Amino acid sequence: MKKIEAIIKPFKLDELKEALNTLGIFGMTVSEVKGFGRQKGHTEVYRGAEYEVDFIPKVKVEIVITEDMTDKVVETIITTVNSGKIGDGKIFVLPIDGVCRVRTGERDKDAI
Amino acid sequence: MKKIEAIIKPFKLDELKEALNTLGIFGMTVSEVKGFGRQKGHTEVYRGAEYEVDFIPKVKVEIVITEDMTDKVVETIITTVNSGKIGDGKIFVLPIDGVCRVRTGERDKDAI
Amino acid sequence: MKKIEAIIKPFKLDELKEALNTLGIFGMTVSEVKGFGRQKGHTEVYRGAEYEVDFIPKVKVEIVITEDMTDKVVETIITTVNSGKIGDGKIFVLPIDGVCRVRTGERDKDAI
Amino acid sequence: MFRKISFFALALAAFSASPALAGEPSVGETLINLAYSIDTFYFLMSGALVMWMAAGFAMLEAGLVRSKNTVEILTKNVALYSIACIMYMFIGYNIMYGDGANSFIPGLSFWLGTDNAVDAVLKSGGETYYSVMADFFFQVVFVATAMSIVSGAVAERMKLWSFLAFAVVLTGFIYPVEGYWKWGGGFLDTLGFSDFAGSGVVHLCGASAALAGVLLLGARKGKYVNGKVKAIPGSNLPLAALGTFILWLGWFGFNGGSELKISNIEEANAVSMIFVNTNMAAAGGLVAALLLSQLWFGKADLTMALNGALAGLVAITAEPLTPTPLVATLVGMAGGLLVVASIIFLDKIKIDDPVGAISVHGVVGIWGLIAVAFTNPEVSLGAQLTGIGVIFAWVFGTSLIAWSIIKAVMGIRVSEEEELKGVDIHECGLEAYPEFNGK
Amino acid sequence: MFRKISFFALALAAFSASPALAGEPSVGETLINLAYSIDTFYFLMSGALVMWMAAGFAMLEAGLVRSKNTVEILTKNVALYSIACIMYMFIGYNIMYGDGANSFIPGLSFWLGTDNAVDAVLKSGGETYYSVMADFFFQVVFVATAMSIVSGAVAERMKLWSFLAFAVVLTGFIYPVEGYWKWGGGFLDTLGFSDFAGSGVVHLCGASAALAGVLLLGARKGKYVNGKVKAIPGSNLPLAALGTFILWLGWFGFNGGSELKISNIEEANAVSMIFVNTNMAAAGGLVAALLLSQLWFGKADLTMALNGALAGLVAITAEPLTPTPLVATLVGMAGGLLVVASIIFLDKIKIDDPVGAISVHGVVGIWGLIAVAFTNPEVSLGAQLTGIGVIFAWVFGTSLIAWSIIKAVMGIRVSEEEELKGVDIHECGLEAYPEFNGK
Amino acid sequence: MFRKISFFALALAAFSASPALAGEPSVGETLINLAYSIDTFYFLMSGALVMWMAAGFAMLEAGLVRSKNTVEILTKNVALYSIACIMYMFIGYNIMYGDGANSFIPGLSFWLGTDNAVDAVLKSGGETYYSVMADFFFQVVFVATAMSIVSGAVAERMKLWSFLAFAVVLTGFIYPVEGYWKWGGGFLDTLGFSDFAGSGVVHLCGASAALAGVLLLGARKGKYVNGKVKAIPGSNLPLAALGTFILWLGWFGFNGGSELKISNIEEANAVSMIFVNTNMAAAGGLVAALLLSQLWFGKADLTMALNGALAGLVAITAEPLTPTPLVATLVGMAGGLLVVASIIFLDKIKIDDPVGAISVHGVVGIWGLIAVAFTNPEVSLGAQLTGIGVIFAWVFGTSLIAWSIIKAVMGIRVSEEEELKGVDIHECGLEAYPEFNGK
Ligand SMILES: Nc1ncnc2c1ncn2[C@@H]1O[C@H](COP(=O)(O)OP(=O)(O)O)[C@@H](O)[C@H]1O
Ligand SMILES: Nc1ncnc2c1ncn2[C@@H]1O[C@H](COP(=O)(O)OP(=O)(O)O)[C@@H](O)[C@H]1O
Ligand SMILES: Nc1ncnc2c1ncn2[C@@H]1O[C@H](COP(=O)(O)OP(=O)(O)O)[C@@H](O)[C@H]1O
Repeated sequence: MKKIEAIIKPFKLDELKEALNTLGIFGMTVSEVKGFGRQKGHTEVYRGAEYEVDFIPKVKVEIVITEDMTDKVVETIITTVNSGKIGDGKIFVLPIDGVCRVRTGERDKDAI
Repeated sequence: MKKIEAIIKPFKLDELKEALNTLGIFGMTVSEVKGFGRQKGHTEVYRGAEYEVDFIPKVKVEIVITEDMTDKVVETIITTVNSGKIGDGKIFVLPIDGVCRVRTGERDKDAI
Repeated sequence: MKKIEAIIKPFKLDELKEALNTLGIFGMTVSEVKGFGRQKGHTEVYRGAEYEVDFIPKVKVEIVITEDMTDKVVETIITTVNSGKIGDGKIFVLPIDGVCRVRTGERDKDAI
Repeated sequence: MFRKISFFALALAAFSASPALAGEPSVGETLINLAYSIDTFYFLMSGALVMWMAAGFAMLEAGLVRSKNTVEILTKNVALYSIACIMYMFIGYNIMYGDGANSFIPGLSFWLGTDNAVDAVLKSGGETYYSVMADFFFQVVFVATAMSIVSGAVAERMKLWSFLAFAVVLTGFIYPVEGYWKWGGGFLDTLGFSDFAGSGVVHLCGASAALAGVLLLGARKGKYVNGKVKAIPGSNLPLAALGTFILWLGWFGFNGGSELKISNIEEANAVSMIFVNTNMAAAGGLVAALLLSQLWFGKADLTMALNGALAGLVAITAEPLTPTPLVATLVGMAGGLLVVASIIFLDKIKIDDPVGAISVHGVVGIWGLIAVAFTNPEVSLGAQLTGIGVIFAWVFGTSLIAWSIIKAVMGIRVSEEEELKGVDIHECGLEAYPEFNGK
Repeated sequence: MFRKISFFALALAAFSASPALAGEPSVGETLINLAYSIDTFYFLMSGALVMWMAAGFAMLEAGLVRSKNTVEILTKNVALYSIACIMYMFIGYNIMYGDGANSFIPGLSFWLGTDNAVDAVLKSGGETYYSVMADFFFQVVFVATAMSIVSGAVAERMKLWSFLAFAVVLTGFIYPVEGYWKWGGGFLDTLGFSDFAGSGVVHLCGASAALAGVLLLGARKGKYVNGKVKAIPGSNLPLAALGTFILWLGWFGFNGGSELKISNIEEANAVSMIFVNTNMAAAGGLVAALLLSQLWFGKADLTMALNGALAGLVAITAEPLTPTPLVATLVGMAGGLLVVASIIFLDKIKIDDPVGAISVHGVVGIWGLIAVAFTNPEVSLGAQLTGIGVIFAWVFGTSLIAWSIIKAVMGIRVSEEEELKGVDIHECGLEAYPEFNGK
Repeated sequence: MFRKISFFALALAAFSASPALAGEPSVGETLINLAYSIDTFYFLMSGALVMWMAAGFAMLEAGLVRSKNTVEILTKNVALYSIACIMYMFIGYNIMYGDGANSFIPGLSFWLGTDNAVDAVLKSGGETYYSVMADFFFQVVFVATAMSIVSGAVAERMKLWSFLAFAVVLTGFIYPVEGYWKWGGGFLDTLGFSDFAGSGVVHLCGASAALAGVLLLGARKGKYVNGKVKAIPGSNLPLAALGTFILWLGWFGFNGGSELKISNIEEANAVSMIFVNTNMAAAGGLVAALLLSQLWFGKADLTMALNGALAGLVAITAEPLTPTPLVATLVGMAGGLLVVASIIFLDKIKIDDPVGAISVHGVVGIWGLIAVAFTNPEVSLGAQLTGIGVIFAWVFGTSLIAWSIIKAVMGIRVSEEEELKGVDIHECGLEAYPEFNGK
């Protein structure tokens, strides 16, 4: 099993969610993060003093899936959230040793 | 070493914390996330327009432990946060290559 | 490739960011977390009733890098955020199977 | 400007000092006209300030509950004010100030009558000295205040519509009846019970109804866990501070307006003294509560200080005229100390009052009424205790019955799961701060 | 105290009842002095309450937009109020109340004149009965109110400076002209159109200008997605509730002050009746809207209830004096029901109004004006409909032109990316809540 | 209603125009009664508005500090107001308005005296024309205002109890003494220094005390980092905007009430002019500051606009009566431009004032006092400069001593770690927004 972590632009979340549903993926965990990368922040002035808004609001989507789904999911993410603009985000694929559904105690594949 | 990520219902956090303490685990990192899975959100009406509250507030607990503790910890999590209700959450076990305590520079086991 | 997760004290973030830039690392993802470890929280009184502020605000910095950078990065983090005080934080090194830049579809090394 | 001119006819009919015009009133009549307008205007301004207190309660309560229960408490506050106005106009005002059957049983009639006729006022030689409608406006905001007290105490767990059902009963029946006993000239007034602006009639009333509700309702989930009292911090303290400032301001109308007249030197002096004493009592209460919480808990608990200011205000409300400003400050300080102790005590006996309403308005209201016996020579302790007993017994008793019926019919408490998720989403379908991560 | 003494000279020159002093005015003159001061003071207090409404609109709108657009809406609100004051002083007041060329074309002059001379007032025998400056103060806050209505409707997408440019036009020209037609004694007044405190002149005016702006501007991105209406929840509901309470309070000055006189028994009674009716209409509107949303949507939508209270206030503004409190409550209730329906309807036809300003002030304003024909026997439905038509046609037409010119010159809508990121950072360089994670 | 009747005795003793009753006062006496009640009522309403400013300062400051320091600034604001009331009643009022030893050294006595006796007032023929208690109420809210100015400037780093200790000294001694020099009839008044409502006595006073505190205290950690000025954004801008609106409203009482009399035509006109000028100056200041920040920084900085409005208010406070509304607008505009420049300048010289209090109340207060020399022909620039020098020297000097003593005894600055974690948890044990992730 793999865990996919995608850092995307916040307003793309709904689209991505729907795209994943169509793939038959219904589980995911989302959190608000601040991103920093090629897409630099901008400088603003507050009461005459400059300050950098250098962390850009992003959303991190975590999806645990079975190995075989990995490529499909990555592709889907790219095609849905890609706008060709800088700051579109990154996708990380991490190995997972085990999954467990708390409610039932089911493990691994059955737990996803 | 392993990293356990547990997605649980927010109000279960205190119980879980105490349960883990009794296991001799005192370190953990917690963050607020929004969950999406079997447990669907609900539709609400705001000024006559429907909107889906489809991401459910969850808490993500990250615990880094030594390999041997893994099963004990997973068991503990299940028994404490399981309510048999949908949305109880998930547990993910991830491999970890290394740990380091910033203060002392200690590594791996000693750093946990 | 590796993913470095560092749990640090919030006010150290700017310093760390600059330190990493000098290392030639420009990409990172940051999120607000609450920490629990040796550094215990404190008890406060609200309207006469005690309550524990036992989760301490921390910042989690996630940096994906190429294997060879790992030690340099870990060292940098330690030297910059270490204050010798309890609660300085932890660094976790996780394996990563793949990285992908959404905008271009570039993979792995090129995507970082 | 045309707009002005269009009122001349009216204007002159009633008042003119220019010999050039016909049918002008005598100087004496003109003086009555002026005094009448001054007292009526003073009454309206006072009423507007008291109406503003509704906003104060709303902000205070919204600041002291958790964010997941904020929308619902706001809804309760705006709705209870509106219901109070409608019920009091429909029947309450007439029960309270109509001709009663006897000094115990008030009369019953509906809607509002007409205002004073000019001739009647002139004939009265100034005995009838302000508008009936202005009086109604001033009175209606008082009943809303009483009901506002209840919402805070039962916050975060009571069903919205059950609460509003109770609002109908309290504002239309429970409050007007005890109001009749005192301000309507009933037996409490006859036996010399003294309550200038309503430490008893308004504040103790609200607190007694709240207590009955809380007892039936029980504590919030997680407030008392195996013997320990858990803190449930308010979600937005600036709102709580704002609410307190609003109440402080509104109280000048609450007490100041209760003098009912300002159009001569004595009355003007009296109203001024009331403003000063009201302000000093609040200041004393705040300082006392702040110091006490610093000494007791080791921290300067803002929420206790705010409750202290309100306690000072409630304490002085029973008699803001006779004490000197120094004495008023002391009365307020005592209230401030008392409210902190009372909040701790109520928690000890597991009476869960998220905003401290029962302590502020009930316990301190009683203190205020007792204090009158010491600050006003003409008032006896006996009469005060009787009044306290009667008001508490009546309001607590009838409220208990009303709450029980509502509980039986529609239930009064939200389900455990709804309480966990927060009543906002369940009752109102909204979140107070949808964009911020609430815990 | 010295400070007092320093005013004696002044004081006595004008008024003294002590025979010990020379050159004292006659009793008749003194009576005129007193009445003049009472009416002026009442006017100033009313104006202050209406000024406070500017804060109400600011809080209401800040509460109902998303956090990323909050600073900008606050900036618009404080700036539009200031611009309204300057433009109305510069030219608006004179257009509205100066000597017009005829009943259609107002006169043109600049700045404010001098106040009433004491002799003139005394000679007038009380016909001139309050300060011109007090009148200006009362009038200027009205134009600010009209403009405040616009900001809410075009929120979250209109450029800051384009909006302020429009504010200059509306407060300096569009509003004063239609104001002249009615309150300045123009043709609308002559033909018997009745609008006591401005359901039409102020509220319908603001709503018509808003509608024109919204039509040119279009809906917020993501509001109407392939045929479905998407909810965009307000970010801070306690602010919205506070804003409504502020408006409710301010409205006592808005309607109560519009009686323009209080210094005799009839007038004092009239103002009192207006206070009561204003309050009852708001209460009725709130309850009606709350019940309707519970029945219709299954939830007690606080934002609808708040709009309901405002609807009740707008509805009664056209005639707060003649109805009985019961009738006023019903007029308000009708407004409360209407506003909910109107909000849903406007969404259906894709007119995006984030705060419901067009429904509250426009649709319900029209209802209020029509209702006058039924609550005030002297008013004809025809005259009311004519007035509604004229005001809407004038304001909507001129606004459409003004907005179009501004659009052509500087554009009126922010770029799609700016809208996405929020206008705060782009227009003001600030975030409203920089420390909290906004979505 | 019984409640009314119970006041007849009182009422009639003092005033009756009905020939049917015995012992009635003469028409002349009745006129004095009415005028006295009007002026007293006007005074009380003005005082209530000024009291409301305390809420304005609290909200403004709570909005401009970081969330981790919000509870503590709220606590300081409610506590300083209370302390000011107690200290001023205890000793301050007597120092300021009692019989002084000479024009430099005020007298010393305690508590408040009694109010005017009816006979005395009647005998004075109206020279004594309002309640002493009303005067105290109006005066006490002024000293609270002066102290409120200090809290903002030293925010986010000063110890709570050290600050409150200073509040005792300023409100009980420093302010009353310089107040005596001007409004108490001391030498500043004698030499023709003119300060209508307190640009100097109140605002410059507060700013001077604040400056002394800031110099001893130093800047917030992280404000000036190796030569660069870092922005520390306020955490809740809607609160800041609300606070400004509250202050704007309250200022009508601050300036309007300082005319001290309204009961005749001239005075009523004067108060009206003051209302208009106060409003215009604020509007001018806001627009000027908004435009300047747009041109200078490229963004419409809301916080600068808000400071601009306050600057306009402070600037006009020294003389709101003599200028025309147009001139008042310009005086305000100059204040608005000045405040922006001053804020930037103070940052350049590393004087860290989180809310801009020193610029708004000090720098612009001086501008306001100087402007009087140009708007009021009777006032000389020399006298104004002397007054400015004396007030600044006295307040700054005594404050520096007071702060130093407090620093030596209990320290004035929180530890670096406490500052880092935020003073709320450390001083008050609470968080302002415990449920939201603050940075
Ligand atoms: N090395 C990295 N480690 C962790 N997160 C990263 C890294 N590089 C980029 N990110 C995340 O991806 C987001 C987008 O990356 P960025 O370089 O700005 O755009 P792009 O991927 O289009 O070049 C960043 O805001 C950051 O959150
Ligand atoms: N495939 C997944 N990847 C990541 N997170 C998941 C996944 N499936 C579920 N989750 C997380 O677990 C939570 C509970 O899962 P859910 O399916 O709702 O309940 P249950 O586990 O009882 O079936 C979800 O809210 C989501 O946060
Ligand atoms: N076993 C663990 N798993 C996950 N996070 C941990 C663990 N131990 C510590 N942390 C994180 O590291 C932070 C610092 O650890 P702590 O023990 O408090 O200080 P120190 O590392 O200096 O001993 C904690 O607040 C927590 O967020």
